[in-house]
Order: sequence, then C-alpha cells, then structure tokens
Amino acid sequence: MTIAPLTAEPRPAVVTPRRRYWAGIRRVLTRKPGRVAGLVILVFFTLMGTFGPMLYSDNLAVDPNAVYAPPSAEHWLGTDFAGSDVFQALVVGSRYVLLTCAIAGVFAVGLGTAVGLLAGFHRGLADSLLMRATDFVLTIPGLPVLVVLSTVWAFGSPLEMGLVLGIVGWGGIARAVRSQTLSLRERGFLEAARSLGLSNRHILVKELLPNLAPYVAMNLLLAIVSFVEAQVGLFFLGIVPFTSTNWGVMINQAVFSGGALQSPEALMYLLAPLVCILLLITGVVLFLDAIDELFNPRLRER
Amino acid sequence: PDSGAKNGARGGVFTTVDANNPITPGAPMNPYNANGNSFVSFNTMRLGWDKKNPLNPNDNFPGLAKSWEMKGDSLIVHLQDGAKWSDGTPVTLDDLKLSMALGYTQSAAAVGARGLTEGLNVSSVEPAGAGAFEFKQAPGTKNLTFTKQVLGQVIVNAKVYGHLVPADMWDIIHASQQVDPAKAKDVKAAAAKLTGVGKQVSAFAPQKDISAGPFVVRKLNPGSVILDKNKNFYAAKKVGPSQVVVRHYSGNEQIWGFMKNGELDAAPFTAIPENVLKQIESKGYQRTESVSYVQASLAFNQSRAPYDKKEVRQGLAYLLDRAAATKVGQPVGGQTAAAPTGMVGQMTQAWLTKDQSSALEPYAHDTAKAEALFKKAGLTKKGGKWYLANGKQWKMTLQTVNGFSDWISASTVIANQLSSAGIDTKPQLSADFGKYQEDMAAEKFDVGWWLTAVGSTARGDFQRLYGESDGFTANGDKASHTDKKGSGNWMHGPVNVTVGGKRVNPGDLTAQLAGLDNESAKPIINQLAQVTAQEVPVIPIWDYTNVKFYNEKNFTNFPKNGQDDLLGNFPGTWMAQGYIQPKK
Amino acid sequence: MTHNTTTASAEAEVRVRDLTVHYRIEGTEYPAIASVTLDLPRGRITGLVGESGSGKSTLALALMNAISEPGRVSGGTVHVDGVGEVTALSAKQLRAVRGSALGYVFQASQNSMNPLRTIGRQILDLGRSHDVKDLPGLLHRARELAERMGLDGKRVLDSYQHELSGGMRQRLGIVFALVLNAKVLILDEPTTALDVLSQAAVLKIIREVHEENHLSTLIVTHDMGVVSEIADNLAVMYGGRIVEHGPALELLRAPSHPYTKALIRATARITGDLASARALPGRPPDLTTIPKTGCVFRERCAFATDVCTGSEPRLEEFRPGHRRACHADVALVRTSPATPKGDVS
Amino acid sequence: MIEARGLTRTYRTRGAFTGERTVHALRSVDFILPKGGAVSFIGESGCGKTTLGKILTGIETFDGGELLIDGTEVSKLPPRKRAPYFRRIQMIHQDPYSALNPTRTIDQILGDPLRMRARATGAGSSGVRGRAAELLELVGLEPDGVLPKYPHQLSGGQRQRVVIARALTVDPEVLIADEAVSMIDVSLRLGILALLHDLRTRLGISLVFITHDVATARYIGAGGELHVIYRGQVIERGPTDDIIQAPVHPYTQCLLSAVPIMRGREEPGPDRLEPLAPLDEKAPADGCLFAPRCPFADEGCSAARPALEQLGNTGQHHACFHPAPRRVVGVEIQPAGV
Amino acid sequence: MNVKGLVRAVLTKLAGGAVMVWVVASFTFFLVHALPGSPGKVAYESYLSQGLSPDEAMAKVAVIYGYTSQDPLATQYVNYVSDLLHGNLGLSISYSGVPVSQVIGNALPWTLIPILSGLLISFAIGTTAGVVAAVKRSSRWGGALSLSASLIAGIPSFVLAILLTTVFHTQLGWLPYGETNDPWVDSGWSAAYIGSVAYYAILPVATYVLISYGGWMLSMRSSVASVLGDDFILASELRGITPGTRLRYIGRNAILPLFTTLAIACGYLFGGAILIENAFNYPGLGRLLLQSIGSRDYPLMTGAFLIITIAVVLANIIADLLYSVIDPRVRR
Ligand SMILES: Nc1ncnc2c1ncn2[C@@H]1O[C@H](COP(=O)(O)OP(=O)(O)OP(=O)(O)O)[C@@H](O)[C@H]1O
Ligand SMILES: Nc1ncnc2c1ncn2[C@@H]1O[C@H](COP(=O)(O)OP(=O)(O)OP(=O)(O)O)[C@@H](O)[C@H]1O
Ligand SMILES: [Mg+2]
Ligand SMILES: [Mg+2]
Repeated sequence: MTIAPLTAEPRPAVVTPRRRYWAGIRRVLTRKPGRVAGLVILVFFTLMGTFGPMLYSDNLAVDPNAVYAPPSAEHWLGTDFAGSDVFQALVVGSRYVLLTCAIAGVFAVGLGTAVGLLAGFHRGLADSLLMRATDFVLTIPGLPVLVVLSTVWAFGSPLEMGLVLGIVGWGGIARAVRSQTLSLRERGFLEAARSLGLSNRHILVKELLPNLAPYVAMNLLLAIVSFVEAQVGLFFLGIVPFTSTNWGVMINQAVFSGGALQSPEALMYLLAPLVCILLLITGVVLFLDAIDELFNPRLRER
Repeated sequence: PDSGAKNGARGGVFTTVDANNPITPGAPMNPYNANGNSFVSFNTMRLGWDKKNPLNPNDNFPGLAKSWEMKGDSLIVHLQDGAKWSDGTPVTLDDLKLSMALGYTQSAAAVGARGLTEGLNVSSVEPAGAGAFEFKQAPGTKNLTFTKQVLGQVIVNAKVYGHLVPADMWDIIHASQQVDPAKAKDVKAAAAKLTGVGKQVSAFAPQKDISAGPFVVRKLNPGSVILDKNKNFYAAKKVGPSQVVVRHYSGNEQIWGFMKNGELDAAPFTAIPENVLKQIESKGYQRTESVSYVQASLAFNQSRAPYDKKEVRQGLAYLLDRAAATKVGQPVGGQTAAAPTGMVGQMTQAWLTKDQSSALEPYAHDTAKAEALFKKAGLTKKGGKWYLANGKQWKMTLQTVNGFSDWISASTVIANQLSSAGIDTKPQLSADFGKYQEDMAAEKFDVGWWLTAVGSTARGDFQRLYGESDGFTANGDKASHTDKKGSGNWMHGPVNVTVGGKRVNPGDLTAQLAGLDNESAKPIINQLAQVTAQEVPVIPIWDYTNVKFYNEKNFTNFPKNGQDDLLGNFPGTWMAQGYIQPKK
Repeated sequence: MTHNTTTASAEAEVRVRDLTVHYRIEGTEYPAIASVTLDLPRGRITGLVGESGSGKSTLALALMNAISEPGRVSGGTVHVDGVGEVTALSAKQLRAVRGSALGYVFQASQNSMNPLRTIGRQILDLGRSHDVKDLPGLLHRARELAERMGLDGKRVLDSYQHELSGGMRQRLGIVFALVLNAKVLILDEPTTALDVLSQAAVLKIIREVHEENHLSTLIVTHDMGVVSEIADNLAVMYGGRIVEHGPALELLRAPSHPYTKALIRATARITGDLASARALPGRPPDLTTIPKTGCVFRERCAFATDVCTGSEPRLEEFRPGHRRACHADVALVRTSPATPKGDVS
Repeated sequence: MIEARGLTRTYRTRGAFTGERTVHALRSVDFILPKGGAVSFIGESGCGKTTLGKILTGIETFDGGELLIDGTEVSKLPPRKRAPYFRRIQMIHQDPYSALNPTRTIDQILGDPLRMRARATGAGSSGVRGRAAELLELVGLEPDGVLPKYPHQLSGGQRQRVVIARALTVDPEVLIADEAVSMIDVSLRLGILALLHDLRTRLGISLVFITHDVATARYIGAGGELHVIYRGQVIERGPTDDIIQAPVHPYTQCLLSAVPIMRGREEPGPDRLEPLAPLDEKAPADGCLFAPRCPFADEGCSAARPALEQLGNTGQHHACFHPAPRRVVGVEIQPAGV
Repeated sequence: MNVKGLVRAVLTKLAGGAVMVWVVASFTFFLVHALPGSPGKVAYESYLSQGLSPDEAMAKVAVIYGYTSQDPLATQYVNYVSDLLHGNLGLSISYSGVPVSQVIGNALPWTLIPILSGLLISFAIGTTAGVVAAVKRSSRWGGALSLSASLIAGIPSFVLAILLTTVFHTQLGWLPYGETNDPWVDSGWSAAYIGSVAYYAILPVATYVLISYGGWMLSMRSSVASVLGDDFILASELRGITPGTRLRYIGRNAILPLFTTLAIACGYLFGGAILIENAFNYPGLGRLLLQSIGSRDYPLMTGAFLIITIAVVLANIIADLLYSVIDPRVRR
C-alpha cells in the first residue's frame, strides 16, 4: 500500500499573518458601535490622565470670592469650595484614578495569573500552598482591610494605592485562572506539548496564557470596576489621606463639605466626577464586549 | 413620617441633635460610658452648669443645686426644693456621695495624684442642714476650681449604681488623695482600685432610665432617642416641651439635611458651607453665635530649618491672608484670628488690658514686611522663588488631617497664597487623627494644623503651646523641660525667651497659673501672650465660633446672641430655666 | 407481530416534498438541504447516510419542523399520516405532535435528559405535557419498554442520567420516543458515541421495537456499516441533496451513484482486500462552499463531465423504487473500476 | 523497542463527599513492540486503553510492573533523565479538535518543537521552516496553504494530519494512536490510516494503535500483534489477522460479532454471537473477569482467574478455560449480479 | 449518600476552616495593632474639636484609657487567642468595657436586614432577568437588558446611594433616610414595627439590589445560555414538553452554579456593606467596623474581622456541601 497524496488544496492568496492579525482586531473593534464608543471613551480618559495634568499646575488657582460659582464661560463646570475650577480639578484628578486602576490591574492580573497558572499547572504541593494563599487573600475582608492598611500606610501616591488594591484583589483572578488551567491541562494540546518535551516555561507562556487571555482580560476589567469602586470609595469615606485632587476627593468634598446633597450650588461639583466615573465604567463595560473575540482567533475572523 | 411632622400632632416635641453625645447604637444608657447614650442636661443631671466664664471658672448656672457657697475648705450646696428622681423619690445624700465616688473612678483616678491642684478633691459629703450638704476638700488641696469640679459632676441614682462600688469606697478614695511622697505606692494601688471600679461602672447598662433631669429616656433607637418630660423634675413647670427627640447623626451633612427638611427645632454648630447655610436659613432657621474656646492654627516644628528662625515664622504670619483662608475654611463657624496670643480673641480681651493687647503685633497681612523678615532670616528670593540659606528651594508641606474638612479647604487657599508668594506649598493629609498625632510626635512634619486655645481657662490654653508638645511637664508651679526625641516634644520652642527685657520660661509661667487667683494671674498671662506674639510658635488662622441654629416653627423663646453663658450650655439647661416654650 | 419486509408497495407514512432549509450565516442564507423529496414507508427502516455536514441532522429536524434560528424551512412540505402537514402546524399543535406521534432519539453521548431529575420524573413530565390522564399507566409502560430493552426497569426509572452508561441512555432515549406510542421514529446518529458492543445491542433493539410497533423509522448515521446492518431502504445525502435512494441491499451491492460508490469504498472493513479501500479525495463541502450550480459532487467525482458543471442532476427513478441524481450512465458507474479523481495510486 | 512487563495501574478516587472507589484500569499488561512493528489494543469503553496510552507517553504513571524502552527501565530514572526516552514516544490524540492549540497558527505549532529539537541537536533554527513544510508534505498537506492558518480553519482530517506532523517534529520512534480516527469523518478515516501505515513502512516508526473498532485496527496492525483488553486485563493476543479470523476467547468473539455486517457484500460468520449484556460494574473477586457476561461460562470460571496461555504452537495467546476458535466476523461475498 | 464519608468530609473541612480562621484572625490582629495612634489620644483630640474643655475631654478619655491594654503585643496576642478559645471576644475600648460580642450582636441585625434581604431580592430579580436576557438574547431588548445591567453593576454603590437619596429623600421626600425605623413605633414583633423597619430599609435595600442584581443577571444569563445549548433542552422541545416545564428545566439547571456563589456572598455579607451602610447611616457591622478603626478600638476591630472571617469560611464550606446536596451528579 502506498500513501496517496490525498489533497489538492486550493492555494489561498498569501496575506502576511501580521496584517491579517491587525485587520482582524480592527474588524472586531468596529463590528459594533458600542465597542467603538467604549474604545473612544477609554482612549479619551487615557489621554486626559496622561496629558491633562500637564496643562494645569498642581495647586489650582483659588478664588475665595467665587466659591461654588455656577458654570460659566470662564469656569465650564463651575467652581469648588475654594473657588477653583471644577473642570481643571477633574482633569488634574483623573490621573490618580486612572493610574491607580492601571497599576492595580497590572499587579492583580500579574500576580493572580502567575499564581493561578502555577497552581493549576503544577498541582500537588505547589498547588496546595498557592491555593491556601489565594484562599487567604479571598477570606480577608477586602475593604475593611484596605481601610486599616490605608491608615497604617498612607497611600500618598497612585503607585502605593494601586499596589495595595492589587494585593487585596488578585485572589479572584488566581482562582479563575487556576480552574481554567486545570481544565485546559486535560486538553490534548497540552498533553502533546508536555510529551513533546517542550519546556514548562514555553507551555505556560505560549500554550496556556493565550488561551487564558480572555478570562484574564474579563477578570481584569471586572477587577478594574471594583478598583474604581474601592479607591473612590475610600476617598469618599474620607479614610485615605489625599494629597492631591482626584475624583474620590471631589465627591467627598462635594458631599461632606460642599453640601451638594442639600444645595444646588455644589451639585456641579458632585456630578462632574460622578459622571466621569460612570463614563469610565461605561467605556470599560462596552469594551468588555469585544474581549472574547479579540483573543479568540476563531471569533476574530468572522 | 419623620419625627418633625409629629411636632404638631403631639404638641411640644422638641427635636434636636446632640453634638456631645451622638447616639451610639449598642452603647449602654450610662453617663460614665465614653460613648454612652446619655444626654447631658436632659436626663443626665449635674448640680450646676458651667458658664465657661474665663475670669471665674466657678461661675455656674444652678442645676440640682439651687445655690452654693464656700465655707473654709468646704463647699456647702443647697439642693433645689423638690429635687427628685423621675421615679418620684427625692435626691438624697447617698446619691450625692455615690456620684462623687463614681466621679473618682472616672476622671479623678487618672489625675488625682497631680498635687491636688485640679480634679475632684472631695474627701467627704455630709449633710449640712435641711436640703444642704457639705463637700469637704481633701487635706492639702490647693484647688481653685473645687466648686466647678463638684458642681460639674453627674448626679446618678444610688439605687441604680450603688451596687457597683465596694463598701470601703471612700477609704480607697482617701488613700488615693495622700500627698505624702512616701505613700506614693499606696496612692497608686488605690488609684488602680478606683480604675477597676470605674471599668465596671462604665460598662454598666441600666435597664431603665432614672433621671433627676428635666427628661427621662423612654426609648432608645439606633437612629434616635425619645425622652419624655420628667414630671418629678424640680422645675417641671418651667419646662416647655413634653418630649425631646435627639436624632442620631454621623456626619455634618446629615444635620444639614435634617435642617434643610426643617426637621430640627435646634441644632448645634457644624462646619457649614455658605451655600448650605443659605438653604437652611431659607427654611426659617436662625443663628446664634457665642464664644467657642477653640482656635485653628498652623503649628511649626521649630527645630527644622527655616522654621527654627522666628523671623521666618513672623514673616509667614504677615504673609498669610488669614481672612481669605477663613472665608474658605470656616465661613460660618469661624472668625479670622487676631494676633497670636495663645488665646481666642475674647479671652485676650478679658485678660489683657487695652494697652497690653494693642502692644502686641497684630500681624496684619503685609507681604513687604514678610519679605523683609525672610531676608533678615537669611533667605533669598530668586526668579520669584524663595531659597533657603543653604541654597535649596523653600518647599513647604502643609500637613492636614482627614475629616477636618475646614482645615483641608483652608489648606488649599494657604498653599495657594504661599505658592504665589514664592514658597512652593503642598497640602498633605494624614489618614486620621491617630496617625496624625503619632507622626507629629515622631516629628515627621514641619508645619501642620493644630487646635489651640482650647477651653475657657488660660492655663489650658497655654498648656497647648507650652506643655507636653513643647517638652514641658508641670510639677506644681514649676515645669521641667526635655528636648529628647520621642518625648512628645515636637514643637521645640525655646526654653527661655526674652520679652520686654525679661528672660522668662513659658513652661514655668504656664505651670504657675494653676494656683493663682485672677489678679496674680493677669501679669503672667500678659507675659505669655507677649512670648507667643513674639515667638509665633503657631499662627492662629481662625477662632471657632459657637454657632447654634434654632427654628421658631414650633417653639419660641430661644436664648439669643449675647447670652454666651447660656448658649455655651445645653438645651436642657435652657429649658430648666424656662427657655423654649411651645408656640401658642 | 409479523411484518413482511419485502412488500414492495408499502404505503408512505411520511412524505417529504421539495423540502428546503436555509441557514443564515453572517447575513447570507445558504441551503442546508435543497429540494429533498423522500418517503418513509410504514414498517420500513430508512437509513440516511452521508458525510459530516451533508445535512442529515437538518433533514431529521425538519421532519419535526424543529429547525431553529438561524435556520428556517424555506420551502416544501412534510406530510405525516394522521398528523397532516407538519410544516403548517401551529406551535401548539406542533408541540402536541412532537413526542407523541413523532418520536426522536438523540445521539448517545450527548445528554438528552435533564441531569437534575430522575428518568421516571421526566417520563411523568412528558406525560403531563401531552395530557396523559393515566400517569401510573405511563410509568408502567415505560418500565415495560425499558425491560424489553434489557434494562432493569425499576432501577433505571429511579436513576439520574449520570448514573447510566451511554448504551443505557441510548436505550432510554428510545423509551422516551416510544412511550407515547409514536408511529414515526427518527434516530439521529444513535450509536456514534458507543463502542461496538453497545452499538450492536442498540441496533438490535431498534430493529426489534421497530418491528413490534410497526413503525416508520428513519435512522441517520455516517457509518455505512451500521446502516447496512439495519436499514431496509437507504438514502445517501451529499451537499444537502439526496443523491441516491433505494432498497438497501441493492444500493449496497451495486451503488449507482459515484458518491455512494466512493463512500462504500472508503469504509474500513473487517473483511476484504485491504488495498482496495480508498479514501474519498478532497473534503466534504460545508454550507458556504457547496457549488451553487451544477452537480454538488462534481469536484470530487471520477465521472464528472462538462454537463455536470452546467446543470444539476435531478433525483429520478431509474428503476422502480430506486432513484439517483447523476448525469453519468448507471451501468458505467456500477461497473467502472475507475478511481475517483485525485487518487493516483 | 518498547517492552512492558506486568504494567498495572490502579486508581483510587475519592470525591469531596463520597466514599473511596478503586478502579483497576490496567492489570498486569505485557507486550513487546519491536522497532518498526505495530501493536494494537482493542476493547470496549473503559477497559483501560487510554490509560495504557498515557503511560506509554509518560503522561501517566503506573504503579506496578516495568516499562523498558530500549532495555532501560524508565520508571526508575529521575524525571530529567526520563524525558528523552519518552520524547521518542509520541501520541496522536483521538480528538484533533482539542489536540491543537486554538490560539496558535500551524506554523507556530510545528515551529516550537522543531526549534527545540534543533537546539537540542545543535542544528541552527534556520531550517525550521523548511522542515515544517517537509513534514506537512509528508502527511499530505500543502505547506504554503496550511502554515499560516489557525486550527479552526482546517477540516478534521487536515487537523489530524497536522497532529501527526507535530508528533514527527521530534523524530519519534514510536507513535501511539489512541482512537486516532474515531472523531474523523468516515470518508477521511482511511486516508489517515493509510498515512500511519505508510509512516511505519517508510520511516520505520513503530505504532501502538488503540481502538474499540476492530476494522481500523486491521488496517494499521497488519503484520503486528493485536491485544484484546477486558477490564484492564489482556485476555487474548496474537497476530492481528489470526485473531480476527479465528478468535478463541469468548470476549474477543463477542467483540468481533458486534461488528456490523455490510449486507450485500458480506454475510455473517457461521459462529456469530449475540450482542452482550451491558457491562456490570462489580467484578468478581478472583474468578474470570468475563465470566458474568460469558455465554460459555461454568462454575469453574468464577472460581479462578485464567492466565494468558499459548494456543497450541500458534502465535495466539488467550486467558480462558474454554478456548474454542470460532469464525464470527463477516464473510465477503462476491458481488453477484453486477 | 455515604453518611460516614459525609461526616468525615465535613469534619475535615471544618478543621481546615478553623486553621484558615486562625491564620486570618492572626493576620488581622497584628494588622490592627499596627495602626498608629492610641484610642485615648484619638478620643481626646476629637472631644476637643467638638468643643469640650480639656478637663471634660480628659475625664471622658480616662475611661477609655482604662480599657487599653498596656501589655506587649505578644502577650496581648496570646491572651487574645486563649480568650477566643474560650469563646470570649474581649471588651470594647470605645464602648468602655461593653463586651465586643454584645456590640457586634447589636449591630448584626442592622446588617442582616438590609443586606441579606437585598441579597436575596437581587438574587431573585437577577436570576429571573438573567433567564429573560438569555432567552431573548438575540433580540434588541435582551441586549439592552444585559447592557443596562452591566452598567448599573459598574456604578459604585455609594454613588448610587447618594443619587437615590438625593432623588427619593431630598428632592421628592418619599422615602426616609438615615434611620432604621420610625422612632415612635415600639420595637418588637409587631406588624407596625416590622413595617416601619421595612419602610426605612427601602433605600438601602434598593441600592444594594440595584448594584448587585446586574452581577447575578450576567452570571445567570451566561449560565442559561450554556444550558440552552445543552442537548436535553432541545430534546425536551422535540419531546413536546410544555414551555413552562422546559423553562423550569432551564432555570433549575442554570441556577445551580449560582447557589454556591450565593452562599459565599452570604458569608461576605457579615462584613456589612461598609459603603452602603455608611452612605445611609445604617448602624450595621460595616459601619461599626469603620467606627472602631477610627477610634482605634482594637478588640472591636479584631472581633468584627473575626466574625467576617468565620462567616466567609463557613459559607465556603456550606457552599461545597450545598452543591453536593443539590446537584445529583456530585452526590453519590
Ligand atoms: N445552527 C446552524 N447555523 C448555521 N449553520 C448550520 C447550523 N446547523 C447546521 N448548520 C450547517 O448545515 C449543514 C448541515 O448540517 P447538519 O447538522 O444537518 O449536518 P449532518 O449531516 O448532520 O453532519 P454531522 O454528521 O456532522 O452531524 C452543515 O454545513 C452545518 O454547518
Ligand atoms: N484519572 C483517573 N482517575 C480515576 N479513574 C480513572 C482515571 N482515568 C481513568 N480512570 C478509570 O480507569 C478505567 C479505564 O479508563 P480508560 O480511559 O483507560 O478507558 P478507555 O479504554 O480508554 O475507555 P474509552 O474507550 O471510553 O476511552 C475507567 O474505568 C476509568 O473510569
Ligand atoms: Mg448530524
Ligand atoms: Mg479512551
């Protein structure tokens, strides 16, 4: 018996993979108007957080004679308790919130993914130890501990705040990644990779990680929503010492010293950061819709 | 269905919030509990009510005591005719004795050993004729405020609290009152025993309220307490409202909300922004103002450059526009502070003569003077920025505390003023007061906010400046001084200062105030004010004002501006004197 | 019960006429089955074979009028005796017909029972859904049926799905389909996930209950061996068309369509010359790649000519009871040893 | 060369809230796989076939017996030393859908092990792409079309070919095919079977073929040995064709009887048996494992467990007290009327 | 189900849980004691800022000092652990000597009432909406439902609390705020009292429900979507099972995985919803904890943390158990 070349495949037009990859991503992002909107919002805030604060000095101009002024051509969103421009405060304050979320997100995802991957992949003792650590992180009550931590350790900079949020917030991701890893582990391609003798690093990074990416990304975005809530919440509660203007501080000031709930004058001051938070989260949620397709080549192509 | 709406229906329900005793859900109904649900002047009664008269600490409104007088070392107190408990039984010697004893287990135990110059120093209570009782001072006592101490004690019912104290209670008290240094050990042991009793007392939760005050607790909710008028109160006829509702609050903004809805008949001061004030006033609330013996200041760590130079501190005092800061920080409850004297404005006026006070530098806002002083201190100005003598740029971090929203707001303005004058300033916040104090004691800050001029006594005021935080510890009328790190001295002011050509030690001067009558105290107070104005250990930004709101929708006849002694007291005290009558 | 399987003129219980089903993919509709005409005679087992994606399941579902989004029946009719036009029934009537007159059996490994309810309760649910008054009687009948299939009736009715093996589940699937006295039984790949032993047992049972209940049975599979063992008639599907349809024995012995012939040759057998087996060239078309004009099989066909590109062959009877859709000569196809296109060995 | 001596694997499972359960997945399995040879294992579902395959590729461990690869007992080696042995044994997975990483292109899927191999052998990685193309051609795929694609863009048959090509990247000496064609469309199966057979003859790669489908085993195992497993135990073994034509163990006979007859082309064998009752979970403690289902069992069968014995001086071995050759498979008939 | 195996499994899990509780409790103990500042000093300054004279403030603070342990931290830890083993949570500092267990017990109902009922309501609403969204997912309406749920779920809880309060209390005056019940109604198991508690709980419960139902809905939606793809659903359709019964099939199968989440959520509930309780001035555990942190009430803090920890650990165990009870595939 001889081998018959069984196929006469039609030759497809050769397109470079890279071009196709980006075209696929573009297609995914533009498939629904919501995603475009989400992306635009996120890009807008990123730009605002990156370049906005460069436009204004840290100490915004104050004007004791124009406290809680209504919106005007000069002050687009009115002024705050010290007569500073609310719009400027909003721009200056965006950096802290965004940077914190970014740092916390990177940290939580990094740690959570690493722990979940290693635990799921190695099983045995390493798994037990890592999962106990994860259980520990999941068991400690997050917000209360944050409150305590913020008192022990002043989170002056977004870096510190982000790190702490990340430290408290990686457990969920680790658990999700682990259970996903466990199920992927039984898949043929992983068994194949192992019996081919590919290194563990290769397996973890090249084989597992891309398959986990949608889960990680999904969890990351969910985590970001909770980070926004936690951090702005801490400022709102007035627990975290704030060094500079940020949205949480603005809400806190508006409610607790501006009387925004009682008086319409300070309402702008309250609403401006609230709307920004809502907008940011809307952007995240709308963008979330595209994540699955972004990471899955099969969905990406359709 | 808010309780305000019930006012009309039930007639005479007086609704308020109690700033000193916010309701603490779950805490016992016990005046000795630090968070207890007991309401001073309503169901928590005293013999008298301190008028906070700076010139006479013993000046009181009558409470359960109709009148009193010092006879030698003893205070003779005449109880009100018909001083009764809400269960109808009269207030007896037992009640008074027990209340004094309980007082010891609380505050006196902690301060009793301080040479008997302060605190409660009663060594016995005895009957002195019909309705009169004699409160004897402990031997060797030099307490000028004995009357105030006795009258200020909470009077509780012996039937309710009696079982908490041991039979030999007074022996223990006497043991704790010995001044002989050889007996220090016994004193300590006795104090410990008293503390032990105190623990039980403070944790004790009476099931039912028995009050000698105008009201008695009917019902305690997590969100409010309802007090019924005490029919057996000695002045029940004068008391207008038939019920009092004290509402719980946990933040100022809540009180604003209550008032905005017209739910309160009277409310104490809270930091209020002007826009909210407008809203509240449009609801018919009126405002009374009286003196409040607290001041918000910026304090310096005088061991740190450039604040180690008094010229720099003086210069800053000139540079700061305190009025602008007040306008943003405390527009309603504050008054721009005058010169730094260590006391609030009214106290300064009371204790210093016109000449004396006008001789003090008022530090009116004056940039030119400030720059001159800075230059004199060796600072230089280049390109609009100030540089220190060592060539580094002058950057200031202004430390503030979370939750003190007025300080935070004012800091923004101050930072702005200083920055535009060439001193780069950034406000920075501590997480809470605990953290702030600890960091302050650990000398982590150069400049920070500090409450000064606390209380109506000059000694209390100056102790804030020349006491523990400046390294001074009073022993009798002398003070020892330490500069050690970690000793609590974070101000590091000079030990000896030359004022008016005289070298004085402000710590010693402050300690001396303890045992002096008004006339002998005045020159010392003047000296201390001079020291303060010259050295500027703190820059006062504003004097707090004691603001109260009232609404005449349901009741009339509230105390008015000018009645500072009344306004500084509690609504129950007013009612016992016939204020607050239902609207006809 | 005796049934003469050789009756030539068995009446058709189910008559499918010009049935067409379209699926919408990315906004475009593609025919998954096109103009299918097929009779399921009473008392006969009709086998439906074809490669993956040829439209077998779609046809089976269409018989129940159960094509769901994004698909739809876009033309033709299905007539079932005693029920009427299935394609014209209202949703309510349709529900009443399904499970009672028309029984449907799923592939074994896929789980066709609610994992949270015991089998017995699900039988009761079925009874209630079809307004059966005598529920205990229904249970009794289910138990009997199960026992007929070699199961422990009582135990099985008290079990959850996960407590049963694939073969047992498959038999229970048949119980579900028959317990309400269905006359038409449709089995979609009933043995695909089973091993040989279970497969043989299930096939035997199907044959038995089919005969006992005098059913019209359609059995869908992609396995020539399975269908040859059990079917009386055979329909071969390719690209959504029935390309050959006739008596099983004749069709297997002498296939008249190039596709049927190639399919039989491509089946791994336990007997015969190893070397004579040949895989089909190319790959089965999927919906979007089915040629729009001409013969759907022509690209893989050894007999293709220019005619095949231009016009689509119609399914025509070339012999009583045997139909095919091919332009090539019957005799040529049957006798030619020609290898399929692309097979150069 | 692989030699297994008494391979045994027992699973003990304990659910979170359930009692312990012991499963004998493999009971003392012996076999020898010579270079370029082929061994097939057949048996019904759950008999331990996959477990054996996994043990042979080093993914699963065994708890009894010995596994010798080129004469070396691998289980005694430390993990690092073990790897090179197992690298020479590669697995072809049953399910070509899950056997390929959906997020990677075929280029990457083949490139990674090739690069690793190139590094190991000291060759540069410049030849990787060429080698990948070569391998794809070897398995009958057109490299330029396939390399840039993702797995989902390929058909089942194409995927299985890629899986085989991937196994070949590390120059294996043995391929384990666990139900390697059962998920592939009928019309394409034969192509894969032919490919595997060809690899064996052309490249001298040994094959272990694991299936429940005797017909496919016949295509690959031609010239090799066929082992019939029942509940973890090999109950019959011998040259593939001999066993198919004349099985002696009743279980083998049942299994072969169950293969459907292609009517019109075959007729049932004369001794064909009826389908078996479903597998009963409870195994007899020490009798013949098959006794409860065996149509020929007597009391003796449930008293002792038969061991594997040679049948006369043929190559066939069986574990049965009542061996009797029966012809059960279909018999081909010549197409008559055409 | 194997009873002996079950008992052993439960005991093993409880033992593991106890270890976890110990680890977390020790962690929080040391964390809490690392807080700067002392209860007395904090209280003193806060009394001063309230306008009390130094004497009065000192008198009040003296009581608090009496409850502040001066022992070294290690000794305090040993005492704490041994007290715990005796079921004693210690005495609160800021409540000057009231047992911590009593303080927590007082606050507990005010967490459980709004949050537990909020949790259950949001679970009910969320899962129902999830079914609708999944069944109608291809329609515009289903998509809008999902999107709105994710958006609302993304709003920080306190933000929503502020908005609701502003609208329904401040502006419209329809709903009460800041109290737990009508002070004039006597507490007890009377209809009036319960009604009043319910009425006053509307805003906090509504806030909780709004922010959390979206999460349930989204999980339920994806769960239903995967169940809808299960063959038994198609099978039941082809068997002519009534739509009602089929919906029940779908619902039951889809809700299974959510039950464990619900059980665990019940555990976290003991932490109170700090932000919501605070925004509504509701005297539950969350606010208690916050207060105790502010006043450096170490025993109260560790006690509150301990309760949360125990609840979460227990909830996890119960979730495990529950799953094996309600899912026949897990129980054997
Ligand atoms: N829901 C659907 N949406 C889009 N296309 C579908 C859908 N269901 C089936 N198809 C397509 O319709 C065609 C016929 O499918 P069908 O399931 O009937 O094939 P089959 O012959 O049963 O195949 P198999 O042997 O794989 O089960 C296939 O090309 C398939 O991709
Ligand atoms: N990891 C494991 N833990 C516990 N039991 C297992 C495990 N793997 C396999 N088994 C059990 O071992 C026995 C043999 O399993 P194996 O997968 O080898 O069977 P198989 O012959 O490949 O079956 P199939 O034909 O269904 O694939 C089965 O009863 C199975 O339940
Ligand atoms: Mg199908
Ligand atoms: Mg297997």
